[in-house]
Amino acid sequence: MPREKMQIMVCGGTNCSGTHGDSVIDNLKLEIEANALENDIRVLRTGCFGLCNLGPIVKIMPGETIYTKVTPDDAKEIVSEHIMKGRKVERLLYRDPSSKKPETTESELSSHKKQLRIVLRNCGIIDPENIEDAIAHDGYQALSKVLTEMQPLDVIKVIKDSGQRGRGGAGFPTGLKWEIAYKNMADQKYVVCNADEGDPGAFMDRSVLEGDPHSVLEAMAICGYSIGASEGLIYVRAEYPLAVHRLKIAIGQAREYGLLGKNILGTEFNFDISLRYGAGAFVCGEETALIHSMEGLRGEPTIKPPFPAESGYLGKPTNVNNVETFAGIPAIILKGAKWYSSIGTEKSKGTKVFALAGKINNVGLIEVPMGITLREIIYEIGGGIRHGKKFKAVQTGGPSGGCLTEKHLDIPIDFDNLIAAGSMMGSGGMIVMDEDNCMVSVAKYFLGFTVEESCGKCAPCRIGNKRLHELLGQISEGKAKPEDLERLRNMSQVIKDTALCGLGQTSPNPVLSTLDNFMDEYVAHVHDQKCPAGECKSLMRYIINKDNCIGCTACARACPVNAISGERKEVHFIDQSICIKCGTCKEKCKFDAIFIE
Amino acid sequence: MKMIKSPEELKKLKAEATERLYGKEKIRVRVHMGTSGLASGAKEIYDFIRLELEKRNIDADVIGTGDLGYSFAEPTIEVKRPGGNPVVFGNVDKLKADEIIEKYIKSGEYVDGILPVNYRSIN
Amino acid sequence: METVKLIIDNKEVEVPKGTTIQKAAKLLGIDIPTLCYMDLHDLNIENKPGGCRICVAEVKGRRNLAPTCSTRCEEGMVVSTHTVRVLNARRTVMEFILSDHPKDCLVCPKSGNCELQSMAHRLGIREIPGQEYAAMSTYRKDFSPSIIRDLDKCIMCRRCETMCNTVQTVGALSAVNRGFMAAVAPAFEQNLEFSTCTYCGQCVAVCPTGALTEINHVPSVLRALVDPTKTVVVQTAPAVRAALGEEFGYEPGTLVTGKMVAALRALGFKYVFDTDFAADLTIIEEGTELLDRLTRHLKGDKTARLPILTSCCPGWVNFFEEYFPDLKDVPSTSKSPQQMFGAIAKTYFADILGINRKDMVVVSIMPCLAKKYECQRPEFSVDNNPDVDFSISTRELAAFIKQANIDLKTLKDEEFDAPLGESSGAGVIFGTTGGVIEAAVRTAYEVHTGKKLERVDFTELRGLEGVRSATIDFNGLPINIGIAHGLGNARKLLDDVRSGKSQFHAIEVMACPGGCIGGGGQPLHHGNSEIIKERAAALYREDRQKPLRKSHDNPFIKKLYEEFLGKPNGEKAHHLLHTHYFDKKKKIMIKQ
Amino acid sequence: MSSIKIELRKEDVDFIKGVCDSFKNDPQELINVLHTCQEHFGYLPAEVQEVISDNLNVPVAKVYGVVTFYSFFTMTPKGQHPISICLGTACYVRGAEKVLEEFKKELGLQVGQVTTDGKFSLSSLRCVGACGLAPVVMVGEKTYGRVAPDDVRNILKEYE
Repeated sequence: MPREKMQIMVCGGTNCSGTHGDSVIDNLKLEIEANALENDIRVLRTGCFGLCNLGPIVKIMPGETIYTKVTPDDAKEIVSEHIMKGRKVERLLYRDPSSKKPETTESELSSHKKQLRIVLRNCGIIDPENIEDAIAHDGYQALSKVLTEMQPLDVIKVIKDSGQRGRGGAGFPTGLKWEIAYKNMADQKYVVCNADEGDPGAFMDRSVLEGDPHSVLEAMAICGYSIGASEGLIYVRAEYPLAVHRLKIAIGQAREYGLLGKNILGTEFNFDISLRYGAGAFVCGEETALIHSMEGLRGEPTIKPPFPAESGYLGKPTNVNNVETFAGIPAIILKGAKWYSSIGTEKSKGTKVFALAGKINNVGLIEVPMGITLREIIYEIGGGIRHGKKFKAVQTGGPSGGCLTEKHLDIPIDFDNLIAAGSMMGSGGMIVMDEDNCMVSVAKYFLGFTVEESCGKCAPCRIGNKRLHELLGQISEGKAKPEDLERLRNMSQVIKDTALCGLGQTSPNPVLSTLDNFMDEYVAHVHDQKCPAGECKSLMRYIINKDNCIGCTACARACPVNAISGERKEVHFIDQSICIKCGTCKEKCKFDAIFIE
Repeated sequence: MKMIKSPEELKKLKAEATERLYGKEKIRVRVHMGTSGLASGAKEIYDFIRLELEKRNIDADVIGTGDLGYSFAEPTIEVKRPGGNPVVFGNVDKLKADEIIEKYIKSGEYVDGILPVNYRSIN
Repeated sequence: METVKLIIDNKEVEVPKGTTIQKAAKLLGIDIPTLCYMDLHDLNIENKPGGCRICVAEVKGRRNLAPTCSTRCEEGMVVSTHTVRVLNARRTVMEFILSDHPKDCLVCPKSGNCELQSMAHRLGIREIPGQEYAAMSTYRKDFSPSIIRDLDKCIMCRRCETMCNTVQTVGALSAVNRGFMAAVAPAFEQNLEFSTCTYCGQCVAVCPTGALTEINHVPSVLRALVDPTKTVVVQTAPAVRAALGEEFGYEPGTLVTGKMVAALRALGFKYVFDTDFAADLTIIEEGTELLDRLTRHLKGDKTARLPILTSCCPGWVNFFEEYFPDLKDVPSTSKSPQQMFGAIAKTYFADILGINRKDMVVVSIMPCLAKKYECQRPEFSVDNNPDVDFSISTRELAAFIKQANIDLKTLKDEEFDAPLGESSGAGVIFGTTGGVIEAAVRTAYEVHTGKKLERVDFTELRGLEGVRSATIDFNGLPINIGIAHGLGNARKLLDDVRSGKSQFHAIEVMACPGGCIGGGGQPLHHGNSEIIKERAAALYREDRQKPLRKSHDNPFIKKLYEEFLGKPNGEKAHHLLHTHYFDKKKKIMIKQ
Repeated sequence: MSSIKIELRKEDVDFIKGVCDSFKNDPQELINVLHTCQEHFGYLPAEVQEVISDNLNVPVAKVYGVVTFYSFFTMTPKGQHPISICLGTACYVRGAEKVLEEFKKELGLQVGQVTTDGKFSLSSLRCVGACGLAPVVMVGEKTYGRVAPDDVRNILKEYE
């Protein structure tokens, strides 16, 4: 193998808006050319190192030297010192504030990385269709430990002490839930894994099931052992065919290896898992609805109490946790409650997986310790807002959550802080919005979702949300009256107060939180008939700029509804009463004469 | 049937599996093939790499895994050369895959599109 | 019993653990409104979907409002049922419900008797904001032979679904669709006619709005009454007299037999007869059939199937034709009293009058909606002329009387006409669960043993329990009797018959909970099962007051056999008074 | 009274019976049975529901109630090339609605409809989980990422 060429990697590039990576690259290349080294040294642009607070990062291979906070002006010194003379540029190395010791390699710096993978530890690493790969990565070791070294109550104590809270949305302490199910005596109990991830824009459960199904199976067995259940069911969306496929394989292999079934690992413990399929109903994420659905019924929620832990699937005590909750359990068992509870905030322990999406550069799945700020997530992990636009809001908790704004960027994210800020953790969807997103439209979008997904059982959700959606429609069309804003708030409050299940009770959150944070936008729609973000079609007006229009007639010919009139070589005019705001004229105009008001 | 009948047997299997899968230093390629990866064409890349490595007589393990989470850069693949750290490449199409094989796999020369590990893991 | 103490609207109350807030409040005289909740306590029927959210109240320390119909009382709970927050929420939710409800109250068949309308009044709703752009969930109207479905008026209280599934196990109705378009409907939102519906009408009986109502036959009756070429004869079922008064402000359980007869005469019916007469006739036929099968069975005749099942309830007949067609030779072949009456009226009585059956119109007043379908069955007509032309419900009769400016309260009692108006007490108790079999026992006992009954009241056959059984000693021969009311209960007994486990000799089945007194055509009980109990008591009262208590003692029945029918179960009786049943289970055909 | 006769081919009836048998005719398995039948028939026509109802001993009204509750089940056949536009949040904020509008315009269809020649059907769905590729369109099994309204015509051309 030929000797490795020297290579310089610079983070950022097209995706990163937070640093001046581009100029660093340019300057490095100039320096290299100036020294006629372009045949020996390559400069590469890479993705994010996850060290944005130290960025831009320059990494030099071989040797893995990492320079932090590199400015374009530093290029010269890096080339002349490190490349040409093999001497590290000391001042660009990161120094730990306490020890003052320079840290030179990526692995030394890794503690500065914002993400910590516990739940996603095996995702993208193991072959999910090969149980031995899972076993090679500590798979089923926690189950083995539990079955041979621990009593059910010991396991429950570990989970309780770890402080883990359910990742499904509401954040109920997992250990406490197990304890209740443990205490309810019955001849049969059930462990249910809620894999009906319905929150639009959230895909963490799917990734776990596709990337590391054995963690979930193992955790369910641990739960079964703890609460005294011998049967487990996974309620998984039928829209996740790959997850279903890999789950089937995983269950089959686990049975083949005796890790599910009778006398697991030679003990008295029996546990098996079967699959139940969801069929496209968001409300089935709610425990009672999910249980009805598993029983072959319409997935309508029922009033709690009785809770599933008392009377769940087939009327038996049932413990329901979601995928992400389960996936974290084996790590907690193996590494201990103390380790887990050292991560996160006082009341929210451990890590949380978020699905970053929307107007952000690095769309994807991230796993971060509780207590991280939105600013860190958006700018240091997410690579900032796309196209350098201005950040406006983040919707967390999907249709049940609310939006967080500029002023929330620095609060530590945990269950309670999000609720205090008018949103919620939900399943972990994080949709980033920029200045072009109209918040009235966003609220309307989520209400549209709730209206479509409402089961129809209770009046506030069935009819109330429809009315909310309609009123938001009126607002976005500029047809609402000033007093309607008060009505919007009252309806929202009443729905929150009276709806039957979690879906209904949280459905007005997007409205309430946008009312709280973006009242000015609502007012603009209602009082001025204007959409500040320019998203609400019916409030848009395409207007011809007299100074630029040369009367080429291109727009008039393209207009599908003949709303544009004007003689050749004369200024044209758009009849607003006919215009359907399709935007064709603006596209066709070569003279920038058409603008939107 | 590979029934594991005791915790000891599980430990033993773990050791065996680790040896079997990771014991030998060779080129290992992971193609991230979750739904998101597949939707961006990961399966084609997987097939391409397998075929091409065989054609070019390169002894390597090619493994399909779940997604790594880098949705913005999919499809992504990870290449580990003997003795080296795993390197993840993003936005891999056939052209890029060919370049990765020719440059990185064959001679350790980096190519554009590297996605550094941006997280810590308990693994 | 473990109890808990709590405070509701500043008043302390102690209730058994598990009691709901709503029930605890009732003990304090606090009536928390609700639209969906229904508790027919004595019949063991409860509908508690927690869907209307009208009954909400504030519970100290709770984040949101609590639905009191389903929230259990807890020790130390502090509940407020009329704070500003609660009242605002209740009104707003009511506005939501009304915003998706047609505003045609003035012409709605339920007007004045509608729980939604009363609730709007009670909550003081004066406007429904946002109506200009509020979409309505609209559906196709469905007219079946008995029931009209107008789902635009459905408020998803799910009472009908509970009745149709949990109580009746008919399964014709289910919640369908979801969200705003959710409603309760038959499969594929087809017409009820094509479903497994038995027309028992229990859905109509509990519907709080005008979503489910009966087909109105009053206009047709009116047309017949004014037609000079027609002789219009009316028959009134036993349960009607015990409930009609409720529509005119009488206490539940008031018997208005005489006033009803007077009103019918005032309406222009030429002959006012009593279905009870036909009930007596039914007993003779059914009782004879029972004894015949019993004797043959005792002699070892394998073709004599036991138990015999009563067949006077049309909802029940529809039910077993749909679900137990394999057992269709088990029920008695005797027609129902309504149809026996029609058959006799249009033959025997038409002969007496010397008129053609085509010139006679037989109208029945029934507590029942299935009777509307029954009288339209083709086997109950001769040359397309039905034995019974129209069947109207107790409710329709009340409306008819009101429309005709008749003040029922001031009417003097009048007597039924002869010969088809005379009846025994046995015919009267047909209207309540257990009544038919008690009537049959009174006759069968005397016929079988040749002895006179010392005790006419078989109290062991009475009551409201869903499934009852008793053994009656027929002079050394123990006769096992089963009784079921409500089709779900009937199904249990039928399953036993099917599997051969049944030990009964005779089983009485009434489709409606409580029997005919709780029929789908009766004045609405609005969820108060006391009313049904009172009606039953009234029928037993009338029975006791009758000079004749046994069907075979009815002199006009005797005369009918002597002059016209010949022997019970004889050839003529068989031709006129018996029927046969059909397999109505849906068939899956194989395409060739 | 339910006196309508329904007609199915024998092999279809046998298939459904087989499916129900494989789930031990357990009414609790209704949703699994429906999934399997929809996979086989492509949709769940009334006849199929009747046979399922008969075998599982669940009132057909309840079967229909379940079918209409879950958006995954459909009673109308899909087109030869079913087109689904993801309207999940990520796709929505990146303009999926405009893409949907374009498909509607190009095909002259509303969501839930099939073209008269049976070639295309149009549906929207919530999040296929390819948020990195938003907005996402699926035609059959094939996924198209980062679709702009301008791409719509070209996508359709592939299937002509």
